[in-house]
Amino acid sequence: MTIYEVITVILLLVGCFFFLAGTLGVLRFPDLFSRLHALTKADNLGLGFIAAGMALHIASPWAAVKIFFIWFFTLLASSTSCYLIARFQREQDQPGKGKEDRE
Amino acid sequence: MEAYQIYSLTSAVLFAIGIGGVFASKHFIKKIIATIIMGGGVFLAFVSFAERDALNFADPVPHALVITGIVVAVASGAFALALARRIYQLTGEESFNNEK
Amino acid sequence: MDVVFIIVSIFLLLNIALGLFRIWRGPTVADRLLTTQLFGTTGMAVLLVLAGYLQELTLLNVAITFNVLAILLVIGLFQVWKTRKERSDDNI
Amino acid sequence: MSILIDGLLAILAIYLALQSLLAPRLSQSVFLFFAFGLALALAWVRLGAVDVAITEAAIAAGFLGVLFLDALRDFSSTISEKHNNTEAIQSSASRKKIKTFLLPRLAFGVGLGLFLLISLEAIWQIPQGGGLTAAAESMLPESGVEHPVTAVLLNFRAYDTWLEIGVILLGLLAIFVTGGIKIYTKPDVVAKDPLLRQVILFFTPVLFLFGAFLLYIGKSGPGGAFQAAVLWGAIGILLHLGGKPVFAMIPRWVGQLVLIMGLGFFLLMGFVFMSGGATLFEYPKAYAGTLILIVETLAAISIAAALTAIYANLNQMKEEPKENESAN
Repeated sequence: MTIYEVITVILLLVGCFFFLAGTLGVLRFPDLFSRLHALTKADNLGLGFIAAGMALHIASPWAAVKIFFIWFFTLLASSTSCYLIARFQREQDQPGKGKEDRE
Repeated sequence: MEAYQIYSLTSAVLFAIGIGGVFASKHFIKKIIATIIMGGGVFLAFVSFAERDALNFADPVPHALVITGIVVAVASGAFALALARRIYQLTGEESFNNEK
Repeated sequence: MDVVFIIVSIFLLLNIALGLFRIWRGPTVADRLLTTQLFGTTGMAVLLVLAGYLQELTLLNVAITFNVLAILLVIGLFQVWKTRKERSDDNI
Repeated sequence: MSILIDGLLAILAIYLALQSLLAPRLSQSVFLFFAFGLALALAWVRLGAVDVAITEAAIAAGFLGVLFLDALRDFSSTISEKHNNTEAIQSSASRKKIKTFLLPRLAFGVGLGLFLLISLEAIWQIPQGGGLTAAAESMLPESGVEHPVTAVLLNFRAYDTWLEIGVILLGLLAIFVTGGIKIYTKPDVVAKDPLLRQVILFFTPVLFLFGAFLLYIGKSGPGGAFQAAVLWGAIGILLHLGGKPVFAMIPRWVGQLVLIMGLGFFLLMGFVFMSGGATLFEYPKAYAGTLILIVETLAAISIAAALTAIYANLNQMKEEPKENESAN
């Protein structure tokens, strides 16, 4: 096992940890905004770590550029949708209280 | 058990789910989704047999057919959506109400 | 090395499966949307890991396609909400 | 060991399909359907069909997704299925009615189970035919491209691809007929939001470049005309949503020309070479690669235009009855 492989495995495990944290946050956090927080931050960080690990493993510059762009686009899309979801929820909550538990 | 066997069994289950959904669900959109799931089952069967018949590479003919099939599914799905929305606009119905 | 990749991808798929609870439970529409976001990010990670495992660089193109088109969904979503709000029908 | 991934993926796909049909609310079932598309794309990656995976990604994440989301604007939110059922049960006061309500349901379940068993059996017993891999492999050098799927799509079975473009156009025409041909008005909902405008500005060139990349890479690897077309179609949709409806801005005949360009050039080329003694869609070997690239580009532009037009037309649908009402 070379040093690169060790680093790859460590990066992957860290990424997995953040994904687990994100999922647990989505499942356990009490309200929408904290869930959004858990999801869009922890998961994207986890994806970043996994992307770094895979870029190291694949070890081709062209692939590394592509992987970086994958991460970057995911960041863009998920931050935009996070903003939209949060704003939507806030606008919904403003007019009256107690709408959160509507089923 | 090979990977393609798992997927070919899955394809049969998906097709059955789709066909059940077409008959059992009432809302138009769900019916459309059910047809697309049915199509997905068929495509999965094709691709899994392509994997079975692979030599140096997987059999390209089913792959090409599946790509064509997906396009056709998109066109028909879009048309079905247009019809459903038009019916909703004109009558306010969201499903076929034959019982009444 | 391969075992690590397999374990990681299984772990990520299990993450997706766990996230399904939230789609089911809700309680608000926004929660469900957010969970689809989770699927997207996790699916991307699975694709990356599989690309390394199978040594198939073309999988990166699949991931980029997903990514680039995700923005379309986001904007489509925005339009849905706007129209719903105009009709004062805030429950998607 | 890697069989575990496949098993998990299969269970996930089945579960998502089932849930997207059983979910009580429309939005739920649409979002679960997106997730189902993702699971299918992963399954195709596992089966080694990267072309199909890219197509599925483009369709599930992009075009069909946005069409379904757009349809969500129309229908009322709470799906009435559950509602209807309880109503039906309540209204049928007598037991007899409930019985007649249950019996077809039972028969349906049994029938579906039988059908599932039969199809499982049939799938399990499909004989090993060997497929066409060897044939495709032996003909590959003559096709002008290096990627077998592209060779099949655009050379060996070119008429399929030709008709595929035709089917998309047919779908567009059918949608025109359904909703009436409209002049594309300016939707300014998205354009007002500054963030979304920036996002659109950023993603338009990215989509174009990546589409062109996929188109070009189709010669030697997974990718090709249809995948590129969906990405370019996404540009049209984004512009439409951002307040710049493409079809309203160009002259009508240009739009129509763009729509039929792929189909027309494909057929024209087929006839030209047919007059030289070849069969339909048989290219001269020396130029096959270049010709395929040209055909693919034109086809991609046509399909992209058709997809944009489909979306734009469906997106306008909501507005029409209001005008009718005010006119009445």
